[in-house]
Formats: sequence, C-alpha cells, structure tokens
Amino acid sequence: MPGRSHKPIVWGLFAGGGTVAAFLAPVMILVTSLFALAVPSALSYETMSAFAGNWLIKLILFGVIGLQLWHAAHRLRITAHDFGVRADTAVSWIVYPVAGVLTILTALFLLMI
Amino acid sequence: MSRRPYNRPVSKSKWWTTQLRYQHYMLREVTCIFIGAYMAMLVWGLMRLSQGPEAWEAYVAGILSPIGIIFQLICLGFALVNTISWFNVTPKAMPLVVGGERVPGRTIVVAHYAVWGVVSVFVLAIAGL
Amino acid sequence: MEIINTDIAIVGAGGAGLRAAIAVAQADPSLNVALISKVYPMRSHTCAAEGGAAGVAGANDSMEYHFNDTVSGADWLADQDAVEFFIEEAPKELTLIEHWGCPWSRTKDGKVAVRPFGGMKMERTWYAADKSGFHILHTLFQTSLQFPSIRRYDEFFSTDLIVQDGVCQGVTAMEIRTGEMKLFKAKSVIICTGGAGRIYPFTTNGAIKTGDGMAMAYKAGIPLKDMEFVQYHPTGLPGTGILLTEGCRGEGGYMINKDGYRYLQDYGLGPAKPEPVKKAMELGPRDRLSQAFWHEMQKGRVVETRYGEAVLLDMRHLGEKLINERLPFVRDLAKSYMGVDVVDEPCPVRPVVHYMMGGIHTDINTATSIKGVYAVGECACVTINGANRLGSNSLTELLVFGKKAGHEAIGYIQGGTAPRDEADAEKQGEAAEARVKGILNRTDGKESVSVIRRELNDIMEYGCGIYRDANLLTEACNKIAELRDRFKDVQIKDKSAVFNTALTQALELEAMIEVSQSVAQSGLARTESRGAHQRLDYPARDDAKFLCHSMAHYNPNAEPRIDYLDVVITKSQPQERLYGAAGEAMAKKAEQEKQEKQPVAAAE
Amino acid sequence: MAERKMQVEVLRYDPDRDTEPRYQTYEVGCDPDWVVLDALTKIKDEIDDSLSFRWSCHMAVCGSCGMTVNGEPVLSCKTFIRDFPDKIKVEPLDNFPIERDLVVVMDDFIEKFEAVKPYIIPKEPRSIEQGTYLQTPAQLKAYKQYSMCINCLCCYAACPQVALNDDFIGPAALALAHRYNLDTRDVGRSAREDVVAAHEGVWECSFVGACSQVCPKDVDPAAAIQQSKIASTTDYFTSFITGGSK
Ligand SMILES: Cc1cc2nc3c(=O)[nH]c(=O)nc-3n(C[C@H](O)[C@H](O)[C@H](O)COP(=O)(O)OP(=O)(O)OC[C@H]3O[C@@H](n4cnc5c(N)ncnc54)[C@H](O)[C@@H]3O)c2cc1C
Ligand code: SF4
Ligand code: F3S
Ligand code: FES
Repeated sequence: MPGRSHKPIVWGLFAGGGTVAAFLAPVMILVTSLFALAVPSALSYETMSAFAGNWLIKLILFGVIGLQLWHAAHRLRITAHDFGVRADTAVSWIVYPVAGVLTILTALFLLMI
Repeated sequence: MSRRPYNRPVSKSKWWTTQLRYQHYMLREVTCIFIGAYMAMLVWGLMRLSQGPEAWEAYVAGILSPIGIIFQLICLGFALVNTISWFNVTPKAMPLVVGGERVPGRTIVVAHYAVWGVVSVFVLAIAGL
Repeated sequence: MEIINTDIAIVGAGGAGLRAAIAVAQADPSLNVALISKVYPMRSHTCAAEGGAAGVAGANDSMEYHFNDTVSGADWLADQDAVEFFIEEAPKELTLIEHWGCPWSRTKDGKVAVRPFGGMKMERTWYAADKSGFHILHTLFQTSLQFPSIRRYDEFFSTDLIVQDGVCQGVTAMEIRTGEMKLFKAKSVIICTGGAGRIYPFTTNGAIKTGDGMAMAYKAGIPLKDMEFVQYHPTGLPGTGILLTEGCRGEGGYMINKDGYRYLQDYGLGPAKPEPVKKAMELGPRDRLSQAFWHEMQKGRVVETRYGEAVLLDMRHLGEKLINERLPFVRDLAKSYMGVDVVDEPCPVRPVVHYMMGGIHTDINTATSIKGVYAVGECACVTINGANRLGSNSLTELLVFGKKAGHEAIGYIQGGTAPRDEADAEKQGEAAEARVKGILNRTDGKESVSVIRRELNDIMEYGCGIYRDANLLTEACNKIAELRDRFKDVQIKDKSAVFNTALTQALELEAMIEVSQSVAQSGLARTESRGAHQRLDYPARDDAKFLCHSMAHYNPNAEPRIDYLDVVITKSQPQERLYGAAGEAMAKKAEQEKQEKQPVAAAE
Repeated sequence: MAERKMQVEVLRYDPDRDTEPRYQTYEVGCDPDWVVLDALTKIKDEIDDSLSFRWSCHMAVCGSCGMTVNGEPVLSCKTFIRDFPDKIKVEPLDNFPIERDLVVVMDDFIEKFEAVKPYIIPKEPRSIEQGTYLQTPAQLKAYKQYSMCINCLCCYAACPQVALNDDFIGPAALALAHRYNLDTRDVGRSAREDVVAAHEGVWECSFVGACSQVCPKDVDPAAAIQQSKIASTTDYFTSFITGGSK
C-alpha cells in the first residue's frame, strides 16, 4: 500500500469513541454530578465497589472509558492543527501516548478493584 | 509574461474567526478537551476506588463540591454539543438503504435520538437501584 | 510566437471534440492530440442538454423507423446516406458510453430506459433523468483523462486555420490567461466548436456559443451549409431563455393557451388525447410547435408575462413523484428562475432559439473542402438534421460523427500529408496574432462590442425569426452589412494581457457577425418554406427549386455568395410532412403498400 | 418594472497594473428578478469592459460562475439579487490563487481531479455486442448523487482544510472517486485508494461539513468522504487479517 495512511487505526478508535461519547457521556456526567447530589447512595463505596467488581462491568467500563479517551486524543490532535499548531508529529507524540497511558491505567485500576 | 496569480493569505490559527459555520465546527472540536478531562477524572476515580473507602469518599466529596459540580456541568454542556453534532451527521457517514430506497436522513437522526433517550434512562435506572 | 507541434489538433472539447479525441487516442496512441478549448471541457455547452440521446433500443423499434422519422423531421433536406450511417451507429455509441460510466436512467430490471421525444415514432431517447448532456459530457471528459496522448489546452481561444494550397497545416489559438498567441502545427484539425445561438438575443445557448469555429472555417474558404435553418425550441422560460426539456412533453406534459386549451390540435397535430401520442400534439416536431405559438400570438390567445407573451406548459397531471424522478432539474429551474412549481402550476414558456441545423459543410465522412480539416457536432452540417433537427438526435450525432472524424483524421495522416512550408505557416500565425493585437491595441475606435452585439441580436430576432419574408430578411442583410463595417472601428478599453474577456468577446462578436450574415443571406435566397425556415411570402415547400442545400461562401468585402448542392436521396422520396392523425393515416397507407409489394418482389 | 439600484462592490485584480487586489464599487440598475451574474454582465457591457469573470450556461449546470457573494461561495447565475440588500460584495472564490478579478487559477484542482482516476475501470473489457451492463435503479441511486458535481469549486472555497493544507485532494475530487467506487460497473477501487486513502486523501478531512453546506448541486461530498473513511478503515484492518502486510 504505497503512501496509504495509517490513520485508520486511530480513526477507527476515534469514530467508535465518538459514538460512545455521543450516547453515554452526557448521562455519565449527569450521574456523577446532579444525580449523585440528589441520590447520595448512588456513589457510596459499597455500591461502587460492588458495581465495578463485576467482570462484565469492568470490561464495559474499560471499553467506554478507553474509547472516549482515544476519541478525545485524536480530536485534540486535529484541533491543535486547526488552531495553527503545525507540529503534527509532536502533537501526536503527546496525545496518543497520554491516551495510551490512561487506558492502561484504567485497566490496572479496574483489575485492582 | 504578465501572469502573476495572487494568493490571498490565510491565517493558520485564526481562520475560524471569519465565518459562523467555522465557529460551529470549532465548538464541536473543542468538546474533546472536556470529554478527555472528564474521562481523566473517571480514571482518577477508579484509582481512588481501588485504594479503599476513604480514598473513594474523598474523591466523591471532591467531585460533588461546588467546583467539581461546575466543572462537570461544563463538561456536560460540551458533551451535549458532541452528541447533537454527532447524531446530526450520522446519515452522511452511514447512509442506510432499505429495500432499494435510501432511508431519509431525518429518520436516521430521529432514531438516534430515540435510542439515546432509552440508553440514558436505562443508565439512570441502574444508577438509581 | 510559441509553436506547438502535434499530429491532430481538435478545436472544441464539448461532446464532439472529446469523442473525437478519445477515438484517436484509442485507435492510435502514438499520435499526439492537442485538445484546444476556450473553456474547460466540462463547461462546454453539451452540459446543458437535458432530454436525451436517440438510438434504436427497443424490440418494437427499427432502424427504418428512426431513419424515416429523421428524414421526414428534416423535411427531406437531410442527406439520406448520412442519416443511414448515423442511425446504424447510434445504438453502438450509446452503449459504449454506458460502458464508460454514463449514468443512464434504468428500467426496473436494470436495462437502459428510453423515453418518447418529439417527432419520433417510438421511444428511443436514452436519458439520464433530465441531465443527459451533462452526464454525457462529464463521462466523456473523465474517460478522456486516461489517455496520455491527449494533451489539453484549456482556455485557449482558437482564431485561424493555417492552410497551404488547400491543405491544412494547423491552427492558431490564444492562451487566454497570458494573452499569447500559439501556433499549433498539426497535420489535421478537427473543428468541434458547437453552435451559434448567441447571435440571437433570446436563446437556450450559453455565452460560449458564438459560432467561432464556423466563422474560422468559413473565412478559410469552407462554405457554411443550410444556415437559414435555425431551430426554435417551443419551451423556453420567458426572460432567461432557460430550456425546459422536450422530455417534459415526452413524459406527458400539455401545451395550453390562455384559455387552458390544447391549441396544437388546431395546427394539424391533433386529435388531442389525454395520454401522449407519438408524433402528435405535444410530441410533434419543434418547428411545428414553435410556429403554432406564433399563430396563437397573432390570435391573441397567449398569456402576458413580464417578459412578453407566452403559452403554458402544464405538467400538473404528471404528479410529484414522476416529476421528481424524471424531471427534477426542470422542477428546480422553473422554481428558481420563474417562481413556478410545475407540480402545482402550469409554467409560462415560449419559443427560444436553440440549435443551428446548418454549419460547416462536410461530406458524410466529416471531411471539409480543405484537406485535413474535419468538422463535427453543432458547428458542422454532415447533413442529418436538414431543415429541422429532431430533439435528441444531436447528442448522438456528436458521438457517432466524433468517432468518425477521429478515425478519418488518422486515415488521412497515415495516407501521407503534404510537406509544410514552415516559414509560411509561421507567417500566417503572425498575421493572426497581428489581427488580434490590432483589436486589443486600437485606441481610436468609436464602436463598442456590447452595442454592436445588441444591435446584431435585435436584427436577428426581428429579421430572421420564426417567420420571415423578403422585407424582413433584406432589412437584416443590410443591417448586418452595416454592423460588419462598423466592427472595424470597434475598441475595447481593457488592455490587459491577462484573461482579457473584453478581447475574447470582441473576437466572438466578429465570428457572430459572419455567421449572422450567412444566416440572413441564405434565408433571403431560399424563397420557399421548409422546416424551420418559414417565409410568409413563400408559404409552400418548393421541391422543384429548393430540394438542395444552400452553401454560403465567404467574401471578405461583401455579402457571401450563395450556391446550392443537391440533397442525397436514397430510400425516401419527399412527401407531404404530416403529423398527428393525418401522419398516422399516411404511415398506415405506406405500410400497406409495402406489404402489397412484398409478395411481388418475392415472386420475382 | 421598477429597476433596483444596486451597489456592487467587486474585488478587482489586474496583474498588469495592480500589485494586490483592491475593491471597486459599481452602481448598476437591476431588474428585480436578476441574478448576481446579470448585474456583472451589465457592468461589463455598460460600465467597465475590463471586469473579468467566467460564465457560460446561466442555468447552474456548467459550473463556471462560482464566486463569493457576501462571504458565501455560490453560483452567481443562481444567486438572486432579490435575496440581498441594496449592496452586495462580490469576490473570487477563496482558497484559489486569483488570476484576475473574479477569475481564479484552477490548475491545482484539475490535477487532483485527474489523480483520483475518475473513470470506469472494468473487470474485463466489454464489447459493444455484449450490450449494456445491467444496473438496477437501486444500484444507480447508490452513486447517482455523487455524479452530479459540476466542478464549480464552491466546496473547495468553503473547506478550511483546503485552505490549511495545499495537498489535500479536497471534497469534489474525493466525492467523484467515491462515485466510481460505488458504481457496479467498476472495480477500480483499489487503484483509487492509493490517492483516496493516502494522507492527503480522505484523512486530511476533519469533517467540517462546509463543503456540503455550500454545494449548489447537493452532491454532499462530506458524506462521500466519511463513507470513504469507513471503507478505507475496513480495508485497512481486513488487509491485516488476510495477511496483507504489503
Ligand atoms: C439547453 C440545451 C438543451 C439541449 N438538449 C438536447 C437534448 O436533449 N438532446 C440532444 O440531442 N441535443 C440537445 N441539445 C443540443 C446539443 O446539446 C448540442 O447541439 C451539442 O451539445 C453541441 O455539442 P458540441 O460538442 O458540438 O459543442 P459544445 O458542447 O457547445 O462545445 C463547443 C466546444 O468548442 C469550444 N470552442 C468554441 N469556440 C472556440 C474557440 N474559438 N476556440 C477554442 N475552443 C472553442 C468550446 O470551448 C467547447 O468546448 C441541447 C442544446 C441546448 C442548448
Ligand atoms: S461537490 Fe458541489 S460544490 Fe463541490 S465542485 Fe461539485 S458541485 Fe461544486
Ligand atoms: S468542508 Fe472540508 S474538512 Fe471535509 S467535510 Fe468538507 S472536505
Ligand atoms: S454560468 Fe454556468 S453554472 Fe453559472
């Protein structure tokens, strides 16, 4: 594939993450903010550790958070470009590794719960 | 040779100030900062959760403090921008053909909003249990 | 002056020019083709054609039918050998561009769909909704991109043929963006510069259709043939002249007058049936429909619009679904430019100058009287359109004869060409350059391009309209002679070398004057009425005197000399030209006679 | 019918005289039904024959007359003065070098257009005797919209990524590639992918969507590009699975 871009890797994650964010980000934020204020038990340690202790939930949380991180990272790269930051390679070397590290941490913490 | 094509300069950083539609686009693009920040907040939360009840409670106190709430509400605003802009363009990215006829874009968009509503209610229901 | 050496120079990159270029590139990739066009190829006016392209397709149709329709449509002024070749090749060419990607509209089972058209006995017009010419042009242009032997010279304005002892040696063209004249040394030149509708004020033709190529050939000594036959299309939007395709009527639209009456039945085209009947009523030929409008106007049965009198094209009964599917562009055009949604209201329309039947005289092989010069498309007259072209024959003509010209040019080159006197060719090139520079640099002129053009337009409409007579035509001839003289004194204010459109407009006007003169003079000389040429003072067709082509020969200092050339008649003897019920009765009779004759023939 | 006085402010540039573009205002009486192009033609005929612009069909199909009117890239033959106040501003299309006045240099676009191989690449040659291909109305519909482009360049003028990256193939050319990829008669997709799926191809598009908003023919190039991205992504991963480390 002469000259073909490798963007599909990150773009696929970006598109997937964008879709997840579109469907879930607002309600997730709602739960951890206003909803939690109204229903304090929702975020109690017991509820949460039981919730995140479930293997299926672990997997879902990993996917949901990881994809949105990649979505944000890729879009940030483009946004930087749009704001006139022309060092695309440098930007990539920041945003993707950060997303990568956070994704790995997500997995680690989930395993530790 | 008297040809001398003239290139009008374009600002690499401020081009988007010239048109409303570009500003809409930039608004959509910057949503990523807030979604990213919120995700980082969640990752932080997972760490605190893994560290035991005290750590977790401190974390919850933080995110429910006035600053935490304000931060999250801002994130919510941008997340909504992302949702709306994302749904509105899905028919472009994935046109649907049923029985040889192109499904009208509006139908696809409306369907997305409907699913979104159901999903959100479902998540709230789980959280409320 | 820069010299560009090539084998074949094609002037014009519309349907005809592109088809010719591809034909050469496919048949002999070793030959260099220079494709010269004053606009980018996809801007050529072929893109405006809406209705479709004719070629026998259905099992119910036959070559004979298409032949008869074309010849009678032409009022027997078509050369029948050319028509025969044309209809035989037509379906092949239309199939070929299907292979090249033309998005023809389809039937349910995936075959190419055909629609009825005016003056055609069967439905045989292939169409791509109502953007047929657009899709043909873009298909051809895009297909041409794969051939490296085709070199394009986009936005080069061609001015003069280079001829030595009756042999073509090239062509000159000005690069519009630098203003520099280039000399294309070529063994063969194919002229494909399109029509000249812009000599009239009210036309469906785009700004580029100014007859440049016709004038270029004419001045080089090639006669212009049958120029008096100018087609009016019956359904143009008042004001802008934007065309509503004949497809509107092909799909079943009605022409009504101010009383809501389908007036065509009063002009030998009836009876009026609710459904479309081929070769009757709204599906009659264009000359008849446009003439009927004129009579309605005399009778005061037309509607008044802001832009003059009009009749109405009523498509309401076709329904929104069909209109959206087959005529979406028409709906859009009528809505935008006329403020009429054809789904709900009848749309005002009036006849509008549309097509030049005449053009550069060629033989059946597209060859002209100058060796190596060929001409194809609307600028040429090969002659399949005679006194009246049938709608949708022209797009096919571009393809059939475009290919033919390409192959003929190759054959001519392979047969060996006369050596070129290089110094003389360059001298001719310099003369062309000097002429153009003369116009550009003139500072003491008193005439302006736009004024002369307007006067020319006005006199053409007045003197060479749907109906003419000796007085009108004489007036036109005199006025044109005056304008031709005044043009010598024309001055443009724009002196820039770069993209000087004032200059190109002046060159176009020069061509328009020449072409107009040939139209008016040929019209004055033809003292009969035939097809699109209707004389109030000679209302009858006169086969004894005028079953022949008029040929206008250029004269630099006076009006052209007109002489005549016999029409080629092979199978179809001239008859009365009948449409509607009368036409059908005649066709039945002919069919019967043929059947009666056949057993005799078999017995022999 | 009452004439309407219009102030038409035009960006002028004559390389023979000007070092850089300047504005010139004309006052011209217009018929209320006119389009912007009619006003320009009248200026050229009656006031200033040096005003240069391209046009031909006057019916929104030849694509010559793209210009910027009050900031929007439009076809001037389909932009009605009735939709504007008494003053309008006409400029050449953005993102192209100005040759002169309202005429822009198109060379770069033509190169990109040619680069996507916009013609049928058949599986095997087909003879005339074999007749036409079969293509159902549904198969036709799948690509028809993308075949309606008149190359007016409005989308290039509207797209900021075209402005920011010279090499970006751009909306119309990518939409055209997609048109052929979707055509049942064509198997040229992989040949086109070298350009379409390259960095300068679809990946340079950040889905601003301005191209589709301004397109006068509803081609929706933004949609074509997104679909191409999805297809290229699928390709990319399947080529790994099928051992394509080519
Ligand atoms: C609105 C409209 C609708 C029509 N609908 C139909 C229809 O449905 N069916 C049908 O069969 N016919 C139709 N016709 C007629 C048909 O479209 C034309 O006759 C045909 O397209 C002419 O093609 P062409 O190749 O001869 O010329 P064009 O397409 O006009 O091309 C002329 C070419 O010559 C070039 N040229 C001209 N002068 C010069 C010069 N001086 N130097 C360099 N280049 C030059 C131009 O740049 C252009 O590339 C229609 C015509 C119009 C106006
Ligand atoms: S896609 Fe639309 S805007 Fe772009 S060139 Fe084609 S017709 Fe014009
Ligand atoms: S505006 Fe440009 S960035 Fe993409 S969606 Fe259209 S090509
Ligand atoms: S003049 Fe042809 S598109 Fe406007």
